[in-house]
Amino acid sequence: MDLYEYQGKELLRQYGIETLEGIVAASPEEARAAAEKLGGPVAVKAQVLTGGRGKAGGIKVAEEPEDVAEAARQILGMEIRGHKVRRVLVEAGAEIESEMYLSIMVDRAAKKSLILFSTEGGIDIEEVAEQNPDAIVRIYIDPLLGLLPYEVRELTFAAGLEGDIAKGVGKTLNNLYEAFVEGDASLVEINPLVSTKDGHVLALDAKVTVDNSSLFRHEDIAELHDVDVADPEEQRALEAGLQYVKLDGDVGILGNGAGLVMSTLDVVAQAGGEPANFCDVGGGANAEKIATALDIVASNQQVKSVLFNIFGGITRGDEVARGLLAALDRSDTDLPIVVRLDGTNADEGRRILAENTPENVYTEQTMLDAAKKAVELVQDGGR
Amino acid sequence: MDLYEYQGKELLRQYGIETLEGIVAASPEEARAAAEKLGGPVAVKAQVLTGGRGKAGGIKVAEEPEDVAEAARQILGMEIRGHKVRRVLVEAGAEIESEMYLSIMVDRAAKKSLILFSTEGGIDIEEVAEQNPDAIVRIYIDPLLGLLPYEVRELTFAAGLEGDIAKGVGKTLNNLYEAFVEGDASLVEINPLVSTKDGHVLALDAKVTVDNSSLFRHEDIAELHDVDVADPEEQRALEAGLQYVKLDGDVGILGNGAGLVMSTLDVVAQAGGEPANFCDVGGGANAEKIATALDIVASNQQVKSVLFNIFGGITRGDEVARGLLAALDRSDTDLPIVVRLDGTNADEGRRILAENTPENVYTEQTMLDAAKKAVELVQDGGR
Amino acid sequence: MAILVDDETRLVVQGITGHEGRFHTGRMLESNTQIVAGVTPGRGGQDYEGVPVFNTMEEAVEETGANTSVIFVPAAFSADAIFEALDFGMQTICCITEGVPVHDMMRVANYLRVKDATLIGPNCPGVISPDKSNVSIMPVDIFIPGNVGIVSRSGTLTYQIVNELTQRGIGQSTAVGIGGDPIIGTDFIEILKKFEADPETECVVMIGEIGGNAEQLAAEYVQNEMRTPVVAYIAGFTAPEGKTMGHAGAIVSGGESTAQAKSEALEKAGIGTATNPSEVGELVTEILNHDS
Amino acid sequence: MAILVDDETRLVVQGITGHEGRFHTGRMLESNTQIVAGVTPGRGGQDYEGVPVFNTMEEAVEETGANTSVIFVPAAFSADAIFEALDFGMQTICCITEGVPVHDMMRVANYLRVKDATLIGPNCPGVISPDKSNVSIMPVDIFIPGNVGIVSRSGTLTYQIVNELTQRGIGQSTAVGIGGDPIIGTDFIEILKKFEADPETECVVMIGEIGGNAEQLAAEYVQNEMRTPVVAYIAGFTAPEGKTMGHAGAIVSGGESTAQAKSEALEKAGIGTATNPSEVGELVTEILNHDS
Repeated sequence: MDLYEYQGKELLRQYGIETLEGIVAASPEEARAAAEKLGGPVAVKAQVLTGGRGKAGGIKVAEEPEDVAEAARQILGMEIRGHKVRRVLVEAGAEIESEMYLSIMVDRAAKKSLILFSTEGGIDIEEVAEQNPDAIVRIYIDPLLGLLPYEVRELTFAAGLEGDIAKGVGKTLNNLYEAFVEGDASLVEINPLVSTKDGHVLALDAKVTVDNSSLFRHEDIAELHDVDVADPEEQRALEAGLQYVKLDGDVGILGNGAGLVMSTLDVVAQAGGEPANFCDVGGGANAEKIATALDIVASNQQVKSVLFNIFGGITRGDEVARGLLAALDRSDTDLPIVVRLDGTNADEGRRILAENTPENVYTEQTMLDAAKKAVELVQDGGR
Repeated sequence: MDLYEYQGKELLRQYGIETLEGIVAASPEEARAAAEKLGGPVAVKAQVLTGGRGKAGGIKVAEEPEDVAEAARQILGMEIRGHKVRRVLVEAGAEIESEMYLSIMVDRAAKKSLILFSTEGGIDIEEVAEQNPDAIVRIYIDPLLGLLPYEVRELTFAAGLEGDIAKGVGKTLNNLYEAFVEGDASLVEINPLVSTKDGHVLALDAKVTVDNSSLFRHEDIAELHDVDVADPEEQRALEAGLQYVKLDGDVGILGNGAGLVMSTLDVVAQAGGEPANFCDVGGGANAEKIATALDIVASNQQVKSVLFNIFGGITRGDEVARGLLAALDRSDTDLPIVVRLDGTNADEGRRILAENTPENVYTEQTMLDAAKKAVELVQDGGR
Repeated sequence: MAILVDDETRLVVQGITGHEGRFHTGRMLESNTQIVAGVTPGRGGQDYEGVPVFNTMEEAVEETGANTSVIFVPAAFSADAIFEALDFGMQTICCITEGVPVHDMMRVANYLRVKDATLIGPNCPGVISPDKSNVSIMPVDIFIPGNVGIVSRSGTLTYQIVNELTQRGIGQSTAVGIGGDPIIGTDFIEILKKFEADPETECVVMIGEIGGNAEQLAAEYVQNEMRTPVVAYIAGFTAPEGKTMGHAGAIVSGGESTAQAKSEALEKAGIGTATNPSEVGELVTEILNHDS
Repeated sequence: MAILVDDETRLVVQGITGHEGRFHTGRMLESNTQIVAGVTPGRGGQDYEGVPVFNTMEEAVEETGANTSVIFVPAAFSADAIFEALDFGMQTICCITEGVPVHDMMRVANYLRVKDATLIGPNCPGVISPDKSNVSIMPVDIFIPGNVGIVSRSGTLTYQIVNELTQRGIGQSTAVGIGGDPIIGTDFIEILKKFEADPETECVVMIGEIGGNAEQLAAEYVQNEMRTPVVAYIAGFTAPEGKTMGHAGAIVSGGESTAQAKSEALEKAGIGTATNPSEVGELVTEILNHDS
């Protein structure tokens, strides 16, 4: 779960990391009031769960409350990489001396936490990694030991930091590591981490991703989940316990099991089609769940045909076939649906389907044939 | 560093462990006031850094304030295993249902923390270990993982606990482990840990030993160090940076290095003598320190002769000899002193000593001869 | 022979009295797995389908000589269950549970380094050595014994591919679902090593997906250290960046983690890489025919 | 040959610019130890007696290829220094510092299990292989090269006993002071193993004292696993219960930790046990004469 900048900063502040004073505003009026309260020049920053807002015009600096309100007016409602801006963070100014980069993430291969630091902050760290890899300090942290004092020194010395900045960065790192572990984050990123003319080190931005699996022990964070920004279809799928990701194509795809569905998308693409979504209905043959999944997929107006790829494992093919028929019964979609059923008791399942399928349902024996058929149906005009 | 019961309990309370309400008293009057404040029957408990106070009459129960004052009068000033009682803890009563034992210590061989628990509490755990070893549950804790939930269950199930007692013991164990680690203790022991009729689990006694080496990060605990109970000679040695332990014999022993001094004690005992003390003056040839050590050893009126066993290592024998002479010069003891000097440049050192020794100083070439000489001198009447 | 589980497997089911635990214990018993014990704190002394239930792993191991465990306890308690299994000497541990916090798993994975044990999962279907032992939630009916080892990050995709093999009459030595989470106990390489050391395994199928770079590391290992031929399949070519595709670990988060990059690394290492599940069957058939 | 330190030793001194660090660096240089680097945070770029000083172990190891470290940093920072030395690949680490908190050492000792390294100490005099390498604060002048290995919990007592040997013309392969703290990196057994594997060591002297039961465990090891003869000496027969005799670890806290109990265990294991330091020399002489 990704946190907005203002939420991430709130978490960092709880762990003693300095930030600028800021107020969230959902309207130009609120932004004006915030500017008046803060005084002086402020930054008006779009709150969106994506990068690149600076380039997209999602950050503006203004001094007069009227100008701040105007800036907020321009930013609110903007779309940045498909994310609509519904709030801005109005943040006090600072006299910045240098911009740095600091992040901690879970490193899968090492099975440790990985700290990245660079004195080249404020820009995309991947650009730094490409153009000047030596400018990035990498330190792996053993979770059983935690962040050791020598590792903090390692970072500050390797980066060539001295004096107050070295101390400030060291302190921030200790605090950030604590936030990372106690907050069950999979990523915490401060870009830029800045030093100010008066010797402070503060987080000018904050990107925090909290491990979804940990939310049971972070009720406060779980509550931040911002339901109304999610795609309405994705939201409905979430509530139904379905794994659903919307894509840009026209072949709706359903299946049981994440790997099998991913593979189905690939096979459809190889057959010349464009998947409209990823939808994993999970195990079992719950007619209710399958019907909901079908409805969600069908509600995407771009979808012209649907491929339902099922591998009967523990749930036998005959049961799956019956569940599917019940689901088709409930669903009132007229989309052409290609069903491919394989695995345990597949023959019996196929027989049941063959005897009862509605007109808009086609059955195929293999994944490849099913994919071809679904693509063909789109080319034939679909629904 | 050992904490008194009342100090140990204060630490345990900081970590959420329940105890009875108690007030420390240094006089019968304070004890009476404490009893009045607490109301009902109370226990008056000698505060001493040794075990066996119960058998020695150091714990009395009384109800009327007058009787409490009288109990305190009897206990204050008592000597328990050589420890004078200067304070009592006046503690409220409780309706006890069962007595258990719980401790955590550093296990040297395993290099882990070791938890001991028994439902047979209130008595010496070593007796339980001998008579009914199966009644003790042992659990080793990896310091890098900390106490895991399954280990708590392991303990309560193995001990056959159920319901509220299992919960209370589990909670106490979690809290005690936290106190043990954060308090840098080498031992925390609750004997007895009791369950009460109203379902509470509380610490009726507390024995806490804090690792001396950790005191730099526990200023609050270091402040508790109760200087005036220490033996005055041991106290003076501590202040001079000497390792000194008083014993019962009549041969005073000094040397450089803990192992060598221990060995010297043994050799003296083998020669038929009785060591009066252990005194390690450490490395170097600091005349000041040696003189202080000599004074401390000589101030013990039981001492009849002194053996000074030096192995010149990094500090060469000649330097040691000069330091020793300077120290003898400053010290005005007339005790017979046997000096044995060996190691680097020992010959030169011995030559210097031979040329300058006062009348009461004898030199020997080997540890064995030196020990024999020191014992002989005692038998000859010493000083 | 087989790897990880076989005739010697004496299984304890941690979380045997829960819904999933009960269901899959029944299935594993049906496929003749030697389930010697179950553990559920507070349920000691009961039994389930003739399997005695204990309060703790210590008791279970002492009383039954269990050497392998499978974990069905809820995600919040899974790491604790794994530590308990490790501390009482389990050689193989399959954690089926989905949704174990990633920081819990980092601790577990680093503790594993001091233990001589193999943890499979979490969020995995388990391990099956057909006709020998089934420590999994996989559909046992689609497997037949044979000489192809399977190692996979995905469940149903494994079934799909096993089915392709079985339909061609090609049996399996052991199938290992290593799990779809970002931090797992055992990566491809450790399993490949075991297959390489297993005289019964003549060919290995490795099933990967987007996320991380475990496939690249495995490719390097196969190229440098393995004599047993390997066939690979990677899912997720059409996955967009930044979206989790079902598995917590299946997310494209950088150049290395795309299916494209993995596939290229595998081919560069000389590993036959199928473009769809069916082709896996074809490639394996070729290898086995060529060898015989 | 020798154990732990020898001609190949490339030493880095952690805490080289402190009082103790400077003093003993000078002494070790005098005895021709190859000191390739020093580390003191904030002093990088300086040098001490020609030894370059670095801010971090990483730099020191990268620049100089150090493989061994000796630690003189204050007790509060010693565990951190040990972790740093371990993480940058030191094979042997001698922590001389006294007064390292016991909980710090428990963490270090358990982390050591995942590292292929030997930590000697803390609160120890270090390791010396006469005429080869001196990574210690021991008086080098009393040592001569030879075939007797020494392993000891005590400093000056070791010197006393080494002196007894040297005066009899008996040289030493390596002398290891394992330290007098309750939790140390390496116990008797690990050192005995190394001596057993060292063809140059013909006899080992083991010097123990009150506290713990390391001597008993060692006795068992010697009896069951060692061919090299061992002579033992234990100090502290006259120590009273509950009093710390100088070393933090030298305290009688139960039946097993007395000198009596240790001595009995050693003799029961057939290990010649001297009653005083002089007798150690006699027993070793007997063994060497008997062997030759």
